[in-house]
Amino acid sequence: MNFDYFVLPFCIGALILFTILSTRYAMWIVKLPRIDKRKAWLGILKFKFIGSIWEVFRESLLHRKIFKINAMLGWMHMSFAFGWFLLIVIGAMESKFHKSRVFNMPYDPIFLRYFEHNTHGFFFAEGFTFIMDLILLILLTATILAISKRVYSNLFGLKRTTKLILGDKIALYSLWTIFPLRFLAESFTSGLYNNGGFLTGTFGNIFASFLPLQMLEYPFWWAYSSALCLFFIFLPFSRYMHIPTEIFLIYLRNCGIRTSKNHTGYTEFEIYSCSRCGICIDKCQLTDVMQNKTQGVYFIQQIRRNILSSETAYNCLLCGRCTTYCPVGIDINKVRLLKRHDFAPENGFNFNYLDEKVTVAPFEYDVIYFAGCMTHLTPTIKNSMVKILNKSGDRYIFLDKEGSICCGKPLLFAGNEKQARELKYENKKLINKTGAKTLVTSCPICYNIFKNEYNLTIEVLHHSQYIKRLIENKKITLSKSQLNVVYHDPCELSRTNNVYDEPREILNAIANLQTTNHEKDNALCCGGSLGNFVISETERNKITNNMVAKLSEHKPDVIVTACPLCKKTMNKQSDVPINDISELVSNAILQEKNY
Amino acid sequence: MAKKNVIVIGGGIAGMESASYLSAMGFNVTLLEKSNELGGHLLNWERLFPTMRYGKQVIDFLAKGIDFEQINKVLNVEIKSIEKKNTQFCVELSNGKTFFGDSILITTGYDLFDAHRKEEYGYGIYNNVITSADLEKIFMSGNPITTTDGKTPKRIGIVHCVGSRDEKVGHVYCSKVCCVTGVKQAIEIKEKMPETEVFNFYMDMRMYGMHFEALYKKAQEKYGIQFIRGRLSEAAENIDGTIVLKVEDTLAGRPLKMNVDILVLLVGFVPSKGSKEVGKLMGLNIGINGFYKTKDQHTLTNVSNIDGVFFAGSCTGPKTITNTITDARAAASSVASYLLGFDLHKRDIENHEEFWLYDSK
Amino acid sequence: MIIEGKERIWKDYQKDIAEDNYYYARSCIRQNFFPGSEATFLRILISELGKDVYDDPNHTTCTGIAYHSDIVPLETTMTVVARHFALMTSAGYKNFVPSCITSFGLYTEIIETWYEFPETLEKTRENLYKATRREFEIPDNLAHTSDIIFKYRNEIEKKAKYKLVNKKTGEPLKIVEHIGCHYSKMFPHKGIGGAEYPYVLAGMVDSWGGSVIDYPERRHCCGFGFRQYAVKANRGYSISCSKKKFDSMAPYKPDMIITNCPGCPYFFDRWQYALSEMEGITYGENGNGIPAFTYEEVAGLVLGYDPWDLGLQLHQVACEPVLDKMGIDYIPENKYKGLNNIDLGKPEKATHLKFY
Amino acid sequence: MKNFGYTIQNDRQIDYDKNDTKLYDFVAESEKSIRTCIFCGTCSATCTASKFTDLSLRRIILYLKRGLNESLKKEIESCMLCGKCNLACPRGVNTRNVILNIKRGIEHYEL
Repeated sequence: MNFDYFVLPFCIGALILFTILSTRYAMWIVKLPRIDKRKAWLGILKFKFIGSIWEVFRESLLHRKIFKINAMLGWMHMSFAFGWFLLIVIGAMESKFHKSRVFNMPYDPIFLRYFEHNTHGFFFAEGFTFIMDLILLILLTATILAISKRVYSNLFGLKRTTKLILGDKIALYSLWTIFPLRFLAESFTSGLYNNGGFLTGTFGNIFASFLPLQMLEYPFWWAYSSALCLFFIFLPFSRYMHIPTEIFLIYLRNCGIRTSKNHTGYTEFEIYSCSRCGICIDKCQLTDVMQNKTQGVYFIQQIRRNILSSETAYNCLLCGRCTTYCPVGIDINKVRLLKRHDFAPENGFNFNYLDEKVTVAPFEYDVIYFAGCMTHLTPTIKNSMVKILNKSGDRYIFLDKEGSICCGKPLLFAGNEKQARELKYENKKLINKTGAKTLVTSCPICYNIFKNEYNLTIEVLHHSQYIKRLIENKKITLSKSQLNVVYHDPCELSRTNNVYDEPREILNAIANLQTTNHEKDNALCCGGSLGNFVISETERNKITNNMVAKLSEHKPDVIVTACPLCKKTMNKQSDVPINDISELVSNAILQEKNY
Repeated sequence: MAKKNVIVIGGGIAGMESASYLSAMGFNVTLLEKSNELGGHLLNWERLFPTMRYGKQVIDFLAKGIDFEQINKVLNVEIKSIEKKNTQFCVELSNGKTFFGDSILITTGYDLFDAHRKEEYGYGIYNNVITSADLEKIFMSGNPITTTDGKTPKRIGIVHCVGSRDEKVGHVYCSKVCCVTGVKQAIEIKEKMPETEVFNFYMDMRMYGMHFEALYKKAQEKYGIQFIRGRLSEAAENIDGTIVLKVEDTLAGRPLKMNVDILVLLVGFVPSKGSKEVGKLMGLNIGINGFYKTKDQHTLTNVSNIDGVFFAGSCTGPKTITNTITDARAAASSVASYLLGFDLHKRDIENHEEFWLYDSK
Repeated sequence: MIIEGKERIWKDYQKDIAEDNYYYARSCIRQNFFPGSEATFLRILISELGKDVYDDPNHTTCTGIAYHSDIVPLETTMTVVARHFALMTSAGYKNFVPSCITSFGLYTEIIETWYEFPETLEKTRENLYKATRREFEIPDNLAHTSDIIFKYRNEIEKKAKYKLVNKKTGEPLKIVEHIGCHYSKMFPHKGIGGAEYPYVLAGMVDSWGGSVIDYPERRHCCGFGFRQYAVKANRGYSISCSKKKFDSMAPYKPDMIITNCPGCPYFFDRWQYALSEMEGITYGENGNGIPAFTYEEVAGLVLGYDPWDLGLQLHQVACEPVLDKMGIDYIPENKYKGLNNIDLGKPEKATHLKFY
Repeated sequence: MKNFGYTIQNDRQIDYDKNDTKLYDFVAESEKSIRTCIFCGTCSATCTASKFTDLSLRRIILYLKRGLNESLKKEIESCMLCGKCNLACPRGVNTRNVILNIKRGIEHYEL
């Protein structure tokens, strides 16, 4: 049996790592709600892990998402992850072939070169040795890239990233040393025994010419083993915890488990999957306007350390840009919302008055129009929609004409789940009473909650979707103008509900729609968000100013949006006129309708 | 042609700036001042709204003009008589000297309202009731602000419109500077004593000037100064020497009582004693509010009812430092135009009397 | 407190008060509340100071209560007042001295109105003539009776047997002065010392050795107000006003309250009883309450008159502790004996307020 | 205690010294912008809930500043946090955070 005392650090490290990880994961799985546990078990039966393996390969090894953000960064991640993966897999194969035994000691492939000097012959020298050296070379370049990333982070597309904590530093520095040490140890052994591949063999001979390899070989194998030990022990206490955790997260997600409204085991998997890469910092529009550390990564860090402040929980626009770009796919918005429950005031709400005061006469309608609170602050949208609805020929009721019950989303933003339920109940009662089949709303915030949380039996449309349908059904006819317009995607409509195309199709029909660099998933938040409770008016204005400047880059005639809040917010800061899509449509309606 | 002579009566900031400009335009200027120093009220004011500039810097700036132009300053004098013979004015002074001028510019300024007259506020009766001018004196002295028994005040109340907008003391006009002075002084108090609570009691906050509103907002946001809408109706002394204030919190619609350790009265502008005397000596028209009446409210703002006599500064009504300096330069150009024989000040404009404003019918 | 500051103001508010020959107008309610006071005024002026005072039996109400309760119109009131002046004129007097503050205020108001609007004077003359065939002159001098006592405060001090001083400690008594609202609040220049820092009572206290307390609610009304006390349900307003004043003066530990209005001493006195019964609170030392005196009563005490002749037994707040403090000689048993030693009967004992 | 047929009225006066401003201090600590309120009433006029109830944020902030916590407690209950006031406020007061923090303060001090 191959054994030397230097394998001990590695074995101890690996054992500790295994123990910690398995305990943690077990606890988190226990913490999963029953329904999620069921999904996870069923996932095994349904071979959900096959899809998961593909995704793990794609994301955890190849790091496709990071490649999308920056090629250098992706390359570094891929060479580290995939390289190390190959090193392990091929190393294990090599060791198997070498011994022709089914079970090897786990350290065997790691330290193979120290124990086995008989690696001559085609199979090993030209085969495994070559491949292993090649992988090592890749890993060495990855190490160099990783070190240079610390120095030239801009090259990797990272303007800002997180600060390292002690655990991170130890794990990082040990990671940096692992592959150089392996390289040196293997080279020294190769130099001594005159074997090794193109890398270790060559460098072994060079080192042999001027170094006392007899003395150096053994300590370097010790150092290599110790570096691995250090990395393993500190991994659970560092950002590198994301490496194993992400695999589980991917599986659970593939089983259909999602961030729920409470802090569950899944949330634990999510927050430990955060690598603190800092991509969310750059993508966050708050970063430019304030110093507060509130972005996704800091937020998750605070949860991990159990020091989450209400300020951090509430200082977020909930635009969802971080969620879109998160390489591990953490639903940061939802985690943020569930965490707000802990800080939301429990009492001091009383909506009993709604029951007595808000009534609607029951009548058969086709369409309910629900303008929403914000639309009442932008009466031109309201008037345009009324004009469109009148033209449509649909029998409609303007549900909140004389003031409305809030849809409840703002309360959800505040973390007041229970109270929002009361408003939902009241609104639902009104909606059902009308007997309509379609609910049209002008406000994406209302749209989001009506569609996703009301469990309505009727169809919910945003007015852009409704208008699109009216055009298709030829219920309205529009004229095309020569206006050059850009379209701003409202967060609640686009990223949250994937309504991207309808507004664009409408705009293509009535104006010249230009493209910008900030569209669809990459759309910016206007800054007026009801999700953020903390930022000041000045900071909001800065966000708006920044985004309006970006949208006006190509000097459009009009910036079009599909949200009253976006319109109102941008209007304050923009030199270019801001219009809601409904206003444009209302102006484009041809007066004469051909029957 | 011999240089023409201008006599400027009053060495406050209006007098100083107009004297400098008139001299620069080539006239012989004599500047008369009753005290022993130029600068007027500004000498007793430490810092100025809205930027917190030191008043002394403004005086120094104005004095540079006086020094550069080598203006003939006559200090410590009062006017005994002024006579007009043809186009010449003969000014006889209390020191026995006589000056002749081709034109007279009056810059006799204002007096501060005598707070004793608001008996119900207890100025001069209760120890811890002071005026804004007293507070400036404390600021100037560099001494800490204390109650009369030497304690650091925990709470200070500042009352706006003392002697202004008040028929009960016969001054129905707004003194223009008190609101923002109240904000300024509140900030200064907070800067010196961050633990002290400061409350301003106002009828309206008149933040009309550039940056005034910003100063007001800063006072609220940064310094936590509170503004209560309600005019002080009476102040009384408690057994421990603190002052109890009775106001209506007009926004809450309820009377409000509050104890303060020091009460500061923001005293307004009243026509100066000097203006009244000079006005009487020369027969100048006095407006309804007791300030000099200019020939027209909008257009002939520096022109008096006597040919050759002009006004500048707050002798025609309350003005800020900025307004006063601007007005002084405007007056200088009016005087110059007159002396050079132009008739610009004689242009006709339909008369709009101010009386109807004060007629209740 | 800067006393010079007050003196400055007092200097501004002086008034002419006639030397002698007064036409005396009694007060409707004072005769009932504290009848000893008016008698004492006449006794002091006639016997002590040797003045000529005419106490006219034909004199009626000035209608003040009805006028302030909106029952009698101003024109009627003017005519009634004109009748009083006519009585004075026909009696050959020119100096009108009302005992009631409201009357004083009303006379002042009406005379001022006549000056401002001469047509109302003409109309009044006409009305009075039509009604009574009388004619009248506006008084040369109108002064409240407290003005007269103020004027002669130093003469009274010269004849004083007692001072407003705690005999045991030698400390001046701490005295709350309270003027009737209608004395100078309507026409500050018609009151001695004006409205903010009235001096009429403070001057007496100063002269007679006491020390005046200036407490925060000094300016507040006693709560009397005709409409408040006339309707039972409204008396809550009245008692609340008095309570506010008591609460405010309490920290100063006053020995007595001196007043110059018909209603104030009465309500200060009775409300202390009512408050003690309703809420169990008493003011002053040892549950004694704070006695509220009229200025005539205080003057009488200073001059050494028998407290029971002054009518102090009509106060619900016991006067004995103050009499003891001043070292006044009195016979306690005589408190409830009327003229000719008839026993008047003792009032019911209060629950909290001390009773002697 | 005797009943004479009338009662002693409570003073309508706000006695500022007796009023407890801890709730205001609590809110102002975490949401400084509340200090800049000038009581213009824009928030109350635009309020969604004021259509149905007496809710007035202007009055709530005023009561808060005067320490009249009891009076505002009931009134603030009907707020739906819709945020219209936030958009309307000319002084940039972060009204929704003000409201949340008032509620938190009420819980914190068990008012």
